[in-house]
Amino acid sequence: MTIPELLDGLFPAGHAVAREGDVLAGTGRASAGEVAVVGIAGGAEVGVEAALALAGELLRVVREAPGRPVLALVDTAGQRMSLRDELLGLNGYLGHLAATVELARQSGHKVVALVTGQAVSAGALALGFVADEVHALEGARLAVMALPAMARVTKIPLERLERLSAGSPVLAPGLESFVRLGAIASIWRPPLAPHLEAALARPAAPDARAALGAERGGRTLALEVSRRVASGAGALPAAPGARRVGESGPRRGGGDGR
Amino acid sequence: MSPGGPLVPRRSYREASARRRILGVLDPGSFEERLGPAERVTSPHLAALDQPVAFDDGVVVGAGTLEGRPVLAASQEGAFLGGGVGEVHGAKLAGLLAAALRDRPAAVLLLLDTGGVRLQEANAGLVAVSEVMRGVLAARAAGVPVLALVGGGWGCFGGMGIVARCCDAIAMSEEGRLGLSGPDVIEETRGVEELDASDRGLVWRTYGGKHRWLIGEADLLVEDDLDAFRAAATALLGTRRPIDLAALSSEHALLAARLAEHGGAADAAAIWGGLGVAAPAALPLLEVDEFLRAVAGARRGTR
Amino acid sequence: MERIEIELPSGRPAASGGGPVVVGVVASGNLEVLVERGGAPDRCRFEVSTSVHGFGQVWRAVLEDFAARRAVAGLAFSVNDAGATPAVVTLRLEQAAEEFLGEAG
Amino acid sequence: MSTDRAHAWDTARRDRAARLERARAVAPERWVDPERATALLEAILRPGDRVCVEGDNQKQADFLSRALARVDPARVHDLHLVASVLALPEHVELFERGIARRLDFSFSGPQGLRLAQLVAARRIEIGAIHTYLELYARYFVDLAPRVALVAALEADAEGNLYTGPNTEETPTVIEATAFKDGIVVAQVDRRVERVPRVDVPAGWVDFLTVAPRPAAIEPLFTRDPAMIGEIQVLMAMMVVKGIYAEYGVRSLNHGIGFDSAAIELILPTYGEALGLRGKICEHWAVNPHPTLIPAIERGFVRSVHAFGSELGMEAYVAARPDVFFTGRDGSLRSNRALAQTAGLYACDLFVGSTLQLDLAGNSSTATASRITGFGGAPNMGSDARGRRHATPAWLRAGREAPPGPGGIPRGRKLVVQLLETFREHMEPAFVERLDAWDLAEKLGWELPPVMIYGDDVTHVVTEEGIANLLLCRTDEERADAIRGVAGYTPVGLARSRRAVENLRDRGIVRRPADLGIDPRDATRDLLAARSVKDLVRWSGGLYDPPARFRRW
Repeated sequence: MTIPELLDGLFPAGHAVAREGDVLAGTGRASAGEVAVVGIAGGAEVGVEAALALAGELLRVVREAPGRPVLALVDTAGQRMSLRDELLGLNGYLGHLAATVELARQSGHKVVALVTGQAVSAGALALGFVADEVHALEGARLAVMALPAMARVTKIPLERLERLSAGSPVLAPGLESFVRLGAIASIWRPPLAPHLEAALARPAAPDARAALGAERGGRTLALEVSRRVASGAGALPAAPGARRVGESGPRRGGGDGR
Repeated sequence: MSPGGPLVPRRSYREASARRRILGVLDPGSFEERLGPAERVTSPHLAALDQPVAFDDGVVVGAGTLEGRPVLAASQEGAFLGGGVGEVHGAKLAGLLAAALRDRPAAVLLLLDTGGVRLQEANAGLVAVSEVMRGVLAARAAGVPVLALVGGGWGCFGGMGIVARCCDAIAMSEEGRLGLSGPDVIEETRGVEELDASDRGLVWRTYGGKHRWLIGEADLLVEDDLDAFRAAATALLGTRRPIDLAALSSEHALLAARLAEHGGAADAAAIWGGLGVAAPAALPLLEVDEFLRAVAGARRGTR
Repeated sequence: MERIEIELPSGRPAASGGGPVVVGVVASGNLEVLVERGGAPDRCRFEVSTSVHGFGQVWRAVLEDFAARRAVAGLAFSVNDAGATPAVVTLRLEQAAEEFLGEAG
Repeated sequence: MSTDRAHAWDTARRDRAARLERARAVAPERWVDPERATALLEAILRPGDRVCVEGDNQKQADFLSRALARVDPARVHDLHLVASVLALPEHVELFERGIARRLDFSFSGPQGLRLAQLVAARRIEIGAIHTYLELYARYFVDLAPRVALVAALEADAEGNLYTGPNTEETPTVIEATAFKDGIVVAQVDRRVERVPRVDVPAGWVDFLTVAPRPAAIEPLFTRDPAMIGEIQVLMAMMVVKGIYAEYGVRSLNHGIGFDSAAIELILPTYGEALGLRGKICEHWAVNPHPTLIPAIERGFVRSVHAFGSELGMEAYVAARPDVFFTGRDGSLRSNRALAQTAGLYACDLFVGSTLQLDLAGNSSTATASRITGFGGAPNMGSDARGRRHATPAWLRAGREAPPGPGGIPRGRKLVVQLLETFREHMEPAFVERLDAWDLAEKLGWELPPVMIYGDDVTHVVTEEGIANLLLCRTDEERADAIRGVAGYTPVGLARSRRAVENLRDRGIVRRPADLGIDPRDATRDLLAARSVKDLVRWSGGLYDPPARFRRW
């Protein structure tokens, strides 16, 4: 689906969304009024420029269009991996982007994210995964990392990872996994406009993804663990002055960042 | 005979375990752990990969006091699976942040030591990191400061590198590193020409505390010492970075200026030179106090 | 993972010890030991989970020596091991017992 | 008896002249364009020549090695390579391409696996794996090189060489070649007006070329204190208290393991607390280990003679001439042959690690698939039977050893093997039979490559304790003593508890508790430096570690 086709489907009443590089910004017309559209397109890698542009657009919406709901379109292959982006502090730019999403939320903007193509790792985190609701188009491709790369980093043989990931929403890349984990609230199939209208109509609510993941059987522990910690249960008095706790030198382990 | 060096070794924060760090940062005897190791809430996803579990899933969370003020705190164990965030690990962090909304402590302290998402349970980890991110932002929006301490052996990378910058403030040692894509990942995907991960001088110039502090990514630069981190956490207790249009607009201006001024820099030393530091090549070797004197006035930052 | 469970006779410790204690970390070549009260008053209990297979005999020998050397009856030791050598295992068990029982143990 | 008047007594000299004549077409001057280095070698080499390629375990004549690897095998083949260290891929390439066929060497480190494969495929004939001193000695007896390819830091127009801190074995190789009518080719990093000091006079060098890149030097002796674990600290405590203090060891050599680095790092803390400053560890035959800095700064170390230098230590060494041997230019003077001799004859003690130790105390780093050879350990880890000067440590060791014939008093070198009972991945370090036997059988060698022979070893130290082999009187006792510190390895588990307790009563086996050491005190807090940055701090900023060791 091309971007114009997508926008036509979401906003049959009209839209004016400009694409500059890989960044989308503009408005669409829904039945309840104007919707601000921001997004990353074309499966682009998110670097400092894109992160800053998206944050700038969100700040503009908050400043100039109080209360206007926001639709965040996500199609990214992940963060841009380069020395330059790291030197400049790409994590800081993305943290700023996430904070602007929060500002929008706090300022009364409903924020709906829609994964339209790829959503890989950190590229998707700061825009899509901090929205009030996250949905995905049918056929969207979500992943942390491709399995061969994961095999290299974790030093677990690829065949084994492939075998284990077959039935495991926790390991297997793909939309279905993220639906079961509760990360994706629903899959949107054409006609798209009714999905969007319904999402915009729902009042914003606290993060319910852990509950959704438990309900769908994708995450069996997250909700319970989080609740137990939040309620202060399971307190263990620490040993006073614990000393000589064994440590080891730094070693290579798993992680999406290192 | 010249006494020559630090005969009494400092209590290195970097070398300490997650547990020793949290006990060392909080008031002695004040820490009450939640869902501690004896509860044995471990990762259900590791056995299939023949990976050993940890009784606390690599993160210590609970409540305590700092200079008598109630705080919630979490401490990641970088030595266990690179401090990676999995389902349980992430849920403990998310639960702690949820508790902050109710308990309204003086601050939430995040002692971060992590490579990001735990790849052994990748999808659940990614979702958990995003939940932690929302949790941090929600706590801040509710008026509870969230402070990040970065000084562990793994540094703070991946999605958790973004989480750190969603906090009100970051205290960092030079040894602690902060970034999104770590050096190994960049070398692996883009090749050694882009970044030679074995060039540790380059790695620390890029990700280390001094650079992060100079460009305004970190708020306090401290020695690699448990007491120094405790003092930093105490000093940051009152720090708030409100999530409002004014604050985010000035942050935006800072980031835009950084990109405009240093977007063409090929190395951190060039950025330091651009910031007006007289002898940028000498910075890495300076102790924190000497460093702060040498770069006085050069730091960019909104705070 | 390989699991080893074993109960061994041991001496009664002088101190009774406090709440659960954990020492060590699960990192390559290292292990964590969790000590709690548990088991019969004249025996100690070990539950080991290790990523290195085929060393059950070595574990048994290490644990037997430890239970014979240290008075740790009435205690339960749970171990998550990531390939620690017997030297490191012994050291962690000693540290764990000391931390649980205090210097008197 | 008649003399053959027609016999020529200067064939080698005439052969040398003929080669130099042939080289003139390629290299009219002694300074040769680096691009013509291969052509030069083709001109001066003949099939079957014995060639020495300088490869110390640090400095490598890497440019000339590459040039040699590019010669036409039709013109230059079946060379006999003599080299102390075979570390570069180009060295192995010589054999793969048929340029060289026979090899006499000491150490192969990183190329150990390929070397074993080539030997198995009969592409290399190995004469012998030597100790360093043994190989150098043979350069002057039956292995004098026809051509030597060496590396120096600088040379002046005339050809005087400055080898700088990493002099290592350059003078030895050149001596053996130049004075037996061989040809010496040197690669230098820089051509200068005037060298800071003349390490090799121009008259001993035939050709020089400026290498496009500085000669490769490996920081082999840098051990990051961050990687030292508690068990290594424990073993270091036992060595300091149970051996150094006990015997009053004043002169010594250390291996390059993390365990011996741990010893160096607890001298200013644990050693000082025991009141040992000025009583032990004063004179060293050792490279400038960065982990030695705190002990130097605290006044433990009075002198260091070095085999080679260590990257990053240049300024520190230059600023401590009372401790190190330095030239008039201020920089370190190292000399591998002399330091090996010093380690063999003038040191009371050697401490080193190994991969495997058998019940007789024989040690080896060879595995069935790898030919690693020996570093400096075998020379320094052997009793110098020719030694005549007495020191308290040497005499005491001699008194503990079984008496010699006729009861003549005689001392003994202390040779300490320091090893954890299990290596990484639970590989037992104690074995009934060394893998070296399998390697020798596989390759048809007469001698299994033993690094240190059991009859030279005086002490075995593990995390479990110290076995004093000097005090053992029978082979059975030695085996029991070794089993007594072999922990939970199959060798250790096969011990007789009663035999071990008997040895403990006699002080042959000593546990940490017997030495007054509580293993729980063995923490990293005892390390005077816990990071490379701490070492820089100790050095007052003079130590400049290579990038890979930085965390700043």
